[in-house]
Amino acid sequence: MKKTIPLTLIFIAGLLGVISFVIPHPSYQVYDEWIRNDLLRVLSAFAVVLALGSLLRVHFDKIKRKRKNWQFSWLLLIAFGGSAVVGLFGGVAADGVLPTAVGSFQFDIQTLYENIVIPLASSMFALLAFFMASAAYRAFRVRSMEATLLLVAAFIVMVGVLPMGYSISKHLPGFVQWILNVPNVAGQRGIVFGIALGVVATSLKIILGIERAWLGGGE
Amino acid sequence: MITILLCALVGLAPPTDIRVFDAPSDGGGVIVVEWNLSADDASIDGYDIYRSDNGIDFSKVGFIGKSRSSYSDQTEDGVVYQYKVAAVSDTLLAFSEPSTEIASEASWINVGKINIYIAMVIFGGLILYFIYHARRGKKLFIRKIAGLQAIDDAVGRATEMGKPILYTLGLGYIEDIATIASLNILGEVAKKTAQYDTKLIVPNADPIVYTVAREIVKESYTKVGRPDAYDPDSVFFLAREQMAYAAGIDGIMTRERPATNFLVGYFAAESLVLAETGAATGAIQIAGTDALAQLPFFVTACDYTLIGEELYAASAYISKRPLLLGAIKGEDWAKVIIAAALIVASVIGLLSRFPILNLFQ
Amino acid sequence: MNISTDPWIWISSILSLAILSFLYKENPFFRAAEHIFLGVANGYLVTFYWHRILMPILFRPLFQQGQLLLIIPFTIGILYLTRFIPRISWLVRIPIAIYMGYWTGVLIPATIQAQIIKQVQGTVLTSANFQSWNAGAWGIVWSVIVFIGVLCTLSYFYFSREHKGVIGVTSRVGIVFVMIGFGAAFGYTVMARISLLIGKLQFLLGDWLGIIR
Amino acid sequence: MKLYERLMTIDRRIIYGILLGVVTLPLIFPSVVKVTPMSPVEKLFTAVDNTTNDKALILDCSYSPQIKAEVEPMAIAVLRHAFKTRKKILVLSLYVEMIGLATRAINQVVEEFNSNAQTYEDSLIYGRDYVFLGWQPPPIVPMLGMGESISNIYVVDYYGNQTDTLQMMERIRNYNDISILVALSGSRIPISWVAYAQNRYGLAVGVGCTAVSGADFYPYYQTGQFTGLMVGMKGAAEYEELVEANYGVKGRRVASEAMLSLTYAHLAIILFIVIGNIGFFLHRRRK
Repeated sequence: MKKTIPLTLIFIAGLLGVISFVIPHPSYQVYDEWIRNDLLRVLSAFAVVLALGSLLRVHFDKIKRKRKNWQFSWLLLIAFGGSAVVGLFGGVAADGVLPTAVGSFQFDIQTLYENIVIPLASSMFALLAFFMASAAYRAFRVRSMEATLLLVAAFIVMVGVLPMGYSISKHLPGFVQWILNVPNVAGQRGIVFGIALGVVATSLKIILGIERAWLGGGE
Repeated sequence: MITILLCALVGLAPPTDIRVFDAPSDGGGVIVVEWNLSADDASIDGYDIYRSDNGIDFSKVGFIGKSRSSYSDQTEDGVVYQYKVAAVSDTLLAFSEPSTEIASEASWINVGKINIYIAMVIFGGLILYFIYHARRGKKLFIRKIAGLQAIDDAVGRATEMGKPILYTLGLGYIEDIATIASLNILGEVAKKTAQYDTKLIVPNADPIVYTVAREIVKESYTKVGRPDAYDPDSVFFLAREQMAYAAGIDGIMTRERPATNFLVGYFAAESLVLAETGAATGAIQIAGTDALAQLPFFVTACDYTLIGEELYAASAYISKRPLLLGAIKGEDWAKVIIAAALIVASVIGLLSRFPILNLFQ
Repeated sequence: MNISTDPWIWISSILSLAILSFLYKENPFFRAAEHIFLGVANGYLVTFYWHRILMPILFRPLFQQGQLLLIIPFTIGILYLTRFIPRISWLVRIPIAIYMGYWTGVLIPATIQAQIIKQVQGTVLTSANFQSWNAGAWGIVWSVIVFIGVLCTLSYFYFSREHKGVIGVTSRVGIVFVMIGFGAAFGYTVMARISLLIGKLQFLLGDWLGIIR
Repeated sequence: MKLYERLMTIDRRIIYGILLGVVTLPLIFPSVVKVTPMSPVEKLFTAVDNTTNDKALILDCSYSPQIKAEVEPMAIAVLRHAFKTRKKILVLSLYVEMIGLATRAINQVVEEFNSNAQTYEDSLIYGRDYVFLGWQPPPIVPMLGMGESISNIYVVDYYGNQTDTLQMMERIRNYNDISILVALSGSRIPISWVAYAQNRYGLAVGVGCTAVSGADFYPYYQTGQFTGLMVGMKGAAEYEELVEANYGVKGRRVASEAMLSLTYAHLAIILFIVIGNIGFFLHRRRK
C-alpha cells in the first residue's frame, strides 16, 4: 500500500503530462491547467516549507549539541529571523504593516537583498576568476590529445572573442564564430542526442514505476 | 459597389483566390485566411481583413503588411464566417471575392505532432523492449566505462587514509535525470562506505532530493547489514541558493579534508569553485554531469569525468540492475535509428525535391 | 577619491571583503558571511513564497473567495509535513509522486521535439540547410562537417560495442569534435569568470572607494 | 631550486595578485574599446526592434546574483532599447532568488528615463509602458500557462496589483500577443522556453546567456530555435553598441568599459596555462 499508491499516482500524473501535449481541445486543457496552475504551484510552496524545516532543525541541533561552529548557527538563525520578519510584515515592496525605514535608512526586503544577498553572491563568484587563474596554472595540463585539442580551441576562442582579436587579423573573429558554429555544434549536438535519449528513458522508467529511487527506500 | 468601380478606374488590383480553413490541431478559435498577392502588391500599404457572420455586412477585423499572404483570425468556435481581403493603398480599397463559409473548431488530437508520437513510440518501445528482456535475465553487454573503475579505488583510498568521502548531488531537482542517475551511484557508494566503515558526508541543495538521498543511504546501510553504522546527520540539507551551497561545501572540504570528492549530478557555475577547492585539498575527484557548460572544467580539473550520457550508463553499469542496463541498450538502438534517419533523410534531401525537413518540424 | 557615505554600501563592501578573504584561507569572517547569506537568502525565500504564492494563490482564494477546489492542493501539500512524523512519513511520497509524475510526463514529448527531432532537422544534408549558413558554397562544406561530426560523436556514446575497429575510429573522431566544443566553451568561460571579477571591482573601486568613475 | 622547479611551484597567492593587478589597472585608466557586433547579437536586436505596437516583449530575468556582472548589462540594454522605442514590455523571473535582480534593473532604467522626461505623458507609466509580472514557481507553470492567459498565471504582479486590472493587460493576453521572449539566464532555462513554450505555442525565443553556456546554446541558434544569441559580457557590449548606434541612448555602458580589463586578463590566463605546461613538460622530462 505504501508503494502501490505512490506508484499508481506517478503513472497517472505522468500520463496526464504526456496527454496535455497530445490533446489541444479546450475542454481537456481546462483540467490540465488546473493541475499545473493550482496543484503543482501549491505543492512547490509546501516543499519549501519542508526544506526550511530541515534547515532550521539542523542548525537548532547544532546549537543544542554545541557542535563545531555552533555560534555561526546563531548568526544564521538571527539573520533568517530578522529578514523573514522584515519580509513577511514589511511586505515585498515595502507595502506591509511594519515600517521598513528609520529616517533615511531603509531596510525593506529588497534593500536587504540588494545589499546583503547580491554582494555576497557576486563576491563568491568573483572568487571564480582567482580559482580560474590558479587552476589555469596548476590543473589544466596537456596530458593527452583530447586535452591538447581542448586547450588549443580555448586559446583561439579566448583571443578571437576579444575586441583586440580584430586587430590581430581581420579573419580571427570570423574564425572563432566558425569554431562555435560548426565543430562545436557537431560535438555538442552529438552529446545532446545522448542526453535527450537518457532523459526520455529515465522519464519513462519513473512513470512506469521501473525507476523507484525517488520512493527513497523503506518498505 | 462604388468602391469597386472606383478601384477599377484607378486600377488597384484586388487580392485573388481567397482560401480559408480552420487552423488544424489547435484548441479552436482560429481561422486561417490565405490569398494570392494583389498585382500591385509592391505599391500598396497592406491588406485589410474583413469578416461577416451573415454573409451581408462585413466588418474589418485585422490588417497585415504588404507581400504577406496569410492571416490568423481569432474567432468563436462553431460560428459560420465569410471573409474578404482588401488591398489598401492609403484611402483606396480593392476588395477580393468573398471566401467560402467556414467555422473554427477545436480538435481532439494534435495531428501536427504525428512525427513526435511516432518518435515517442519508437524510442519508448525500444527502451521497454530491452527492459522487458533484462527483467527476464537476458545477458546485456555494456562496454567498460573508465570513470567507474576509479570509484572502487577512490573509496578504497579513503578507507586506507581513514578520511571521509564527500558525495554531493549538485543543484539538481528530483526530476533532473542527472540527479536520479547520481542517486543510483550514491546508493552503491553508500554500500561501500558501510562495508569499510568510512565516514560519508552528503550535503544537499534541494529539499526533495535531500529527503530521497537520506532514504537511499539508510537503505544501502541496512542492505549491507550495517544499519547501526548509519549516521542520520551524514546526509543534510545545506542551502537551496547556489552560492551558499558552494560556500558551504567549500567550508566542509577545507574543514573535513575528505580523501575523495564525488561531484555527480546537475551543476551550474559553482562547479569550478568545488572542483578547484577540492583539487587544492589534494582529494581524488570523480565528477559526472550532463550540464554541458560545466564539463570542460571537470574534464580539466578532476581525475575522472563522466560526460553526459556516460553518467547515465555508469549508474546502470555500477548498479548492475538489469532494468538500467536495458534502458542503456534501448538508448543505443535509438542512436542507431537517429544515425539511420540522418543518412536516409540526407539522401532523400539531396537527390529529390521532396521537402524532407517538414518531417522534422 | 570620494569614499561613499551610504551605510549600506559599507555593509556590502565589508561582506564582499569577508568573502574575498576566502582566497587567503577559510576563516571566521568568511564563515560569518556564509551564514548571514544563508539566513537572509532563506528569509527572502519565505517572504516571496508567503506573499506571492501561499496568500494570493492558495489562502485568499480558498478562505476568502471560497474556491473550495483548492482544498485538494492544500491537503496534498500538507502531506509534505508528514516527513517529520516517522510513523506516517511514507505519505510524503504522494505529493512527490504527483509533482514528479506530471513533470516527467511533460518532459518526454518536449525533449524529443526540441532536442532530438529539431536537432536532426538542423543536421540533415539538404539545400535548405546549405543556404541556412548564408555562406554560399561554403555552406555545403559546413553542413557536411557538422553531419560527420554528429555521427562520430554519436558513435563515441555508443555503449553496446567496445571502441575497436570502425567504431574505434569514429569514436576517436567524435571525441575530437567533443573536445573542440569543450575548448570553445572553456574559452568563453574564462571570459565569464573574469567578467564577474571585473563587476565586483567596478563596485568596490567605484561605488565604495570612488577611485574609478 | 632549478628554474623549472620554481616555474612549477609559483604560490597561488602570487597568481591572485598578478590577476588582480592586470584587471584593476585598466579600470582606473579606462578607455572604451570599440566593439563590432556579430550576427547572433544583430539578429536578436532586429527581432526586438521589429516588435509592432500591437505586440509586447517579454524579458525573463532569470539570472542569479552570482552572474549579475555578466547578464545585468544585457537586461539594462534590452530595457533601454524597449523604453526608448516605446515598445510594451513585460518583465518576469522564474526563480525566487533572482527576482530581486529584475527589480533592480527595472528601477535603474525607469529612473534613468523618468529623470529626464519632460511631461508626464512621455515618462514611463507603470501598467501602460511596462508591467513587472514578478515570479511564479515552478518554471513550467508560467512557461505553459502564459500560452493560454498571462494574467491567469500572474494573478498578482510583483507590486501586488491585480494584474488583469492593468491597462496593458487588456490587449496582451497570451503568447499570440507577444513578438519575442528574451530569456536572460546563466543556466538551461532558455532551452526549457523552447521545449515548452516554443514547441506548443510557437513563441519566438531570443537568448542572453553567460559565456559559460554560450557554446552549449549554438546548436539551438543554428536550427533557428533561438532567434538571436547574446553571449557573456562581450555580447552585452555588442547590444549596448547597437542600442547606442541606432537610438543614441546615452547611459553608462558597464560592459564596454570592462573590455580592456577583459583583454589583459585573458592574456594573463593564457600565460599561466603556458607556464604551467612548460613546467609540467620539464618535470616529466626530468623523471
